[in-house]
Amino acid sequence: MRRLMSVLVGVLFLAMAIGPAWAGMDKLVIGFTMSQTGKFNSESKEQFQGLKLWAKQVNSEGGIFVRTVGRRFPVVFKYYDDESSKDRVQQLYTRLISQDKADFLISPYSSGLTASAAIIAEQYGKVMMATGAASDSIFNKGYTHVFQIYTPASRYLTDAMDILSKVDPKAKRIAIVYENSKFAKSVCTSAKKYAEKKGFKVVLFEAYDPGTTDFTSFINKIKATHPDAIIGGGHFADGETFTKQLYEQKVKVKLVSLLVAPAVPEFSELGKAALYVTGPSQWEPLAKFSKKTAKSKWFGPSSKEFTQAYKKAYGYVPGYHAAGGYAAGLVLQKAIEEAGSIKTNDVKKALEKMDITTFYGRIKFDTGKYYGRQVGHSMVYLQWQEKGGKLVKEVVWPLEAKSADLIYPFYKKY
Amino acid sequence: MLSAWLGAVLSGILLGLLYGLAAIGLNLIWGVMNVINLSHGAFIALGMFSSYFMAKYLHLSPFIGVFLVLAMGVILGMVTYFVSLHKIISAPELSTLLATYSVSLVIIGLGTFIFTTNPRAIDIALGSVSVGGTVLPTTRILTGIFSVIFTLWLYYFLYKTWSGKAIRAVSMNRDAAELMGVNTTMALALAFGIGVALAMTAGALAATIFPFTILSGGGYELKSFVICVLGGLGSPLGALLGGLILGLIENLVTLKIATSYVPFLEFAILVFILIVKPTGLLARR
Amino acid sequence: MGKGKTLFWLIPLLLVIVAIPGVSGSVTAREGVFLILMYVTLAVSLNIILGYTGYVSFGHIVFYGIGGYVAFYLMIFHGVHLIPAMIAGGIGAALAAFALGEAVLRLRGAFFAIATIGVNEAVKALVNNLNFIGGAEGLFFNFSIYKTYGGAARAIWFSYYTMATVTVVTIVAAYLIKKSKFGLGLMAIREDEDAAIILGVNAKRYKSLAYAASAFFPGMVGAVFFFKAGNIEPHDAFHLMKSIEMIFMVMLGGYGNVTGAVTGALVYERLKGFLLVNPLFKNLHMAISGVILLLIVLFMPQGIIGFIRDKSKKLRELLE
Amino acid sequence: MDQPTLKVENLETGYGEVQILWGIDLEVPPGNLTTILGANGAGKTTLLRAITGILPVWKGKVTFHGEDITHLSPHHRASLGLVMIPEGRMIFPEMTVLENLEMGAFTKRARAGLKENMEYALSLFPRLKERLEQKAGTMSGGEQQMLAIARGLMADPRVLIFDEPSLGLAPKLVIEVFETIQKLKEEGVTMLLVEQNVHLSLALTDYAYVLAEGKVVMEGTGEELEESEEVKKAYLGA
Amino acid sequence: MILQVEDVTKTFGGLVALSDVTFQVEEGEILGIIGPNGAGKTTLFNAISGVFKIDKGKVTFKGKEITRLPPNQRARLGIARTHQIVKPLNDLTVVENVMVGACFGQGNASLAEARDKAMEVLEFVGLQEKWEVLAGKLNVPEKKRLEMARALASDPHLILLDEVLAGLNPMEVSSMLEVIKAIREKGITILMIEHLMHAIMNVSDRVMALVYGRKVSEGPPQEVANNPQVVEAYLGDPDLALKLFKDKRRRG
Repeated sequence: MRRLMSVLVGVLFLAMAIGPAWAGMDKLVIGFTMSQTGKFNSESKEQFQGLKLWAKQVNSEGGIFVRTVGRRFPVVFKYYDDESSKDRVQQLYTRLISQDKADFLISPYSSGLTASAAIIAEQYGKVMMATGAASDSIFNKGYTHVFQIYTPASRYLTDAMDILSKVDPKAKRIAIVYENSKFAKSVCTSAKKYAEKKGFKVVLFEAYDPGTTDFTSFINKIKATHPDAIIGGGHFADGETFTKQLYEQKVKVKLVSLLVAPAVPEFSELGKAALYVTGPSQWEPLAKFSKKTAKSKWFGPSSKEFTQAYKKAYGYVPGYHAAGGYAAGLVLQKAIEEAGSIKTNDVKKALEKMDITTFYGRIKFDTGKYYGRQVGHSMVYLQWQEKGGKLVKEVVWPLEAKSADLIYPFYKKY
Repeated sequence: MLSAWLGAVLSGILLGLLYGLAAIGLNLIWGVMNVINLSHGAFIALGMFSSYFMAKYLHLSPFIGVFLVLAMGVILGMVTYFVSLHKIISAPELSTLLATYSVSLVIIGLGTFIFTTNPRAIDIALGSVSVGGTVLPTTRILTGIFSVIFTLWLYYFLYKTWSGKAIRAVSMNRDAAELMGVNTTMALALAFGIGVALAMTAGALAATIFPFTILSGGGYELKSFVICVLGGLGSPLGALLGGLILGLIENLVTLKIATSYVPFLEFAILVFILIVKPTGLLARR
Repeated sequence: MGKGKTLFWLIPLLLVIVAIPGVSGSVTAREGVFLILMYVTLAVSLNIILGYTGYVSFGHIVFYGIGGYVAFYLMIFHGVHLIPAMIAGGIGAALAAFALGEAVLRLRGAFFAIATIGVNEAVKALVNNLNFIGGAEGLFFNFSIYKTYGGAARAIWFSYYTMATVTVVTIVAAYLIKKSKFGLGLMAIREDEDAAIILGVNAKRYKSLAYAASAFFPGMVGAVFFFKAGNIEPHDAFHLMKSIEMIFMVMLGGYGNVTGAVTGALVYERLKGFLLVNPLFKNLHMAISGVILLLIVLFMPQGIIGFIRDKSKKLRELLE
Repeated sequence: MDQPTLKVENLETGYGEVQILWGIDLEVPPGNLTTILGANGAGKTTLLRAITGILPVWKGKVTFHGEDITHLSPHHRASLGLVMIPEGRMIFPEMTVLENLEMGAFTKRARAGLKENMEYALSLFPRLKERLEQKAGTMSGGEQQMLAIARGLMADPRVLIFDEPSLGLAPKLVIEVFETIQKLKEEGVTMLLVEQNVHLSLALTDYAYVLAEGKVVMEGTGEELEESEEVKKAYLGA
Repeated sequence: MILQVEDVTKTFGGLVALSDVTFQVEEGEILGIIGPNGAGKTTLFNAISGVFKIDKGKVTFKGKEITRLPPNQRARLGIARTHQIVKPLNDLTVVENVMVGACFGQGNASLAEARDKAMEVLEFVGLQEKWEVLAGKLNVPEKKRLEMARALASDPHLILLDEVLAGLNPMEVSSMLEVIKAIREKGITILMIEHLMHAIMNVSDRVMALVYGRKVSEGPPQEVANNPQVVEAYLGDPDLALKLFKDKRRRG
């Protein structure tokens, strides 16, 4: 019996030792999990590719320069699959910190997973750049090591109202329809508040299930409320379906602005249904942020350079998840360079003070009650337009970044 | 308001027919071999991708490609049967549940690796028809028609061909069928093959209407459970009727209550019917 | 039905494993063992209904979710400490199971399995719409909640030892159930429900009680897990896939005995951990898990422990 | 003498680890009615399952028209013309009477003569003719037994095996079944019968075997056994 | 009078399995039930033990009406039975099988008591050497003994034996008959279905014959055995057999 026990214990220890456990002393280890499987697979992959591009560029110059040490540190990644599920996030982040000796962390994709990872980062006092996580709620929970790259959910759709009041002050009826998911719901709840504050009439405020495939009757319901604008959405699949069916049902509204879906390049597979749909995006290749219009100090490549480099590396034009991934690396790099140190506290201070503009937009963090929340960056609005018989994304908002004028109203396309 | 109701009914019927087709394969397999095929959803997703790639690379209209998908499905299903089910076909339910689930893991695992979970859509615009203020896209009407055609085909197959009759005989009494000279192993494999083929067919048709990922089959699988329980086990027509009921529920209920409650309603119906009349609402027995 | 010696080696072994992270101070080990403990508890408690009674509860994760939500709600809105909140979560799950059991346990075989999937999905869809518990957005802890437990670092250790306690209690309870008159009745139901009833077993009541018992522990596990995770969402709390993983673990180790469930959970957790981080397999771990599951179902239906214990009578006593 | 249609030599088999049959030898000559008698649990049904191939044979040999069929699958044996009318009828309840009959003619051999066999079967059982479109499961026990026999005939059998055809039937129907067997015998159909109704079967049979504890304990012509006290003892007690 | 069955009728989808069956069992007696296959004997046992609801009639046990009680409560009151098609709890050992009977039947024993009780009963039926074997691994005669032991372990007042002799060889039959007699000596009332006429004639105090769901005869064993209706049911109509026999002779 004792033998059996010792064998079992031995097996257990052996099993725990499996997996590489080295970490270079002369390298900067950046740890994160990504969703190689499960429902976040595609967004997470984009984000990862952006991050990888950044690392490649940094390492081609020999790494990040750390002033106090006086030399460059190349960047290495340690990452695991979190399966888009919360189960292992904490285990893997703990492993990244304690076993893989990660110096800095990047968040997983999605707010839910980030929230679980944040506890670990906070507990071990590791700086974590949160990208792909737009929720506001993580940032009033007392964390002091988590820094958000995305514009938070509360400001995602508010600009749609600003656009509307600018182009058509008479349009006052708004239908807000959204996917019943964490992200969409928090975005739309804030949008509703903002709309009401601005004097709009919210004629419909209703959620649909994430699994919804058929919107026909829902669209009939929307039609009956005669809105001027429809805003909302959720993720890609539902947004795409919804758009397709709006077109099929020939719904006559003036503005359609949806989360996520319009920003994804595959949206163009919808053909004419995609035309004139607008949507907020964290970043677009055509966004004309430049050194000239920047409200703060510029850092890193231009939009064009980033887009081209990405296209060269992966064969297609990047979306905002990729840009978010790249930006997370870039901001971290800037913070280390500013701090001149890789000590957490120094980097943290640099991040607190940071106010820069990059190809991705302005970056500045809240240091008050919502510590770490992104306050500098704002959404750009894109619209699908026709150019030479082809569907193209144009940036129409904010005006300083626009690549084309908004085509209004939406029903012009019928 | 009247037009809203009419629209809901019409699109409910069209969607319901598709749901029905999606459930028929599950129901056939359940009825014939008493196996709940937990890889049903994975095969639906495979059907979606088959249709997508045929449209994209062979420039084949999904409404023609669907016949190819059907043929492929039969072969794939039969292979799956021999690999994963044949050995345990008489074992307790748990074994067959887990075996089919493992098939699903393999398909979805490989699918995620190869296709990623990037959403895809087949861009096929065939115009639309307007009925009393409701616009019905042609693709939807076509999927409805095709669903009916495949159901009728299955009926013809099961009731008019020797192979079909053999499958029915096997479902009623395996030993007796064997004594009549039916190769029951092949009959079971064929039944599984057809069940899988119909799942893939439904996927191929759904892909013309809705965007999808490798994970999209899961939703149809869960709906298929509801449909099978509504329509009664083993009956293809029951599945079509169950699908119609579900399609109408989804469309009509939405007019009155918040859309986000629909899935709750569906699963509550599933559990309720199972408790009250486990053989299915429309079943004779 | 001998006295059995299983607990005499199983519990000490478990305690040794639990002590490893504390002694070595290795937080990586702690996280690993935490997950092992969690899986062990889930598998051992599922085994009460699946292995002892023979009912395939496919949507068993619903009780983990219910327990998680009850506890989370109490902790976040009423400031209840983890321990009472956890017990409340367990009781909530057990009550739900008992009530549900009276209705769905009439179904046998695959119908029961489908019904439990339906229950899980229905509850998930409902919670998605209930705004007082956060609806689709879920609930978040404020980081300061961990201050009550002496800061986040201590809170995580605390949740680790709590989980260990739950695991030990679960194993002992599952073992005692198996060795009791109640357990004998359950196993009679598993082997032949009609024969059991004829012999005088009140199958209806026994099944409901077994269902409640097998829901109680997952309810507590849910409470501890989401306490540690810091947030709870319907998608994570009622994840059907995890339900099936639980069955996988029981099958892997061996149906119907405590050691089997423990071994299954252990092997599964390590296997998955290995596949996830191994550079060769990490892209394909899901497909590989599928192949392994299929091989087990086809060629080793009695599971690892079942396979071993059939070898000799002595082992039968040690591996119950 | 002609070679026997069906021959069983030294057959042993059972379920799991439990052996039921311990070396059975038996012959069914062409054109004859051969009967197997025995108490419940003597192994009659097990023997038939081994002959039709539902149960694998452990040891021994089964030959059919001189061909070794010991390891053929049941459906393969059926296609050779070895046809059993199973105990408890085993009709297909959700199929119509017509479909049940058609299923009887499933094998390639039988399909060729489907029309003639159908006419023949229906002429034997005119009552079935009136109910061709009825679901078989809704018929009475007697009618189902008729259907089962008719379905067996549809297979164009080279040997027809009856497993307890009178089980659960009212006396009048039992007689009808035996009259049918008598008629088939007159037409020269080779048959193997397992029956509990000793008198009726012995009155009809050419040759009979008595099984007990998985062994043949007695055999002889119908007349010989009819007069044997031993048979009476086995079934009625002294 | 321990058991009273009045006008019990049960149909299965149009097929009448039991039709107005009425009889009584006295305390301590052995009542044998005979009848051809399909006569409704097992259905009658199911009605008494409560496996299904009867369509009509009344069952009274020890003065208490039990018509609507579920089977487990009837078992608790002291009705135990064996099954014609044995129902061993395959993955439990022989002793555990018997303990189920002891724990949940009339005896309502604790686990420890049940174990002793089980060993005792196993010795009584001659299975003591197999106590640790899994029930699924027993052969048919052993499984019959196991059924018997399980029923006995519950300390029943009435035991229903469904063809416990079928499939046994003469040696086993006689040893089983000894067991049955020994049970009676314990004061347990026995209701037994049997095909082996000489056996049932040998042990029964009274015999009842069922044919097609009806009681056709009841009384002392020899009287029932000689009842023409019973003889016809068992052997078929002798006249008809004779006629066919003669036809054959004539042709031959």
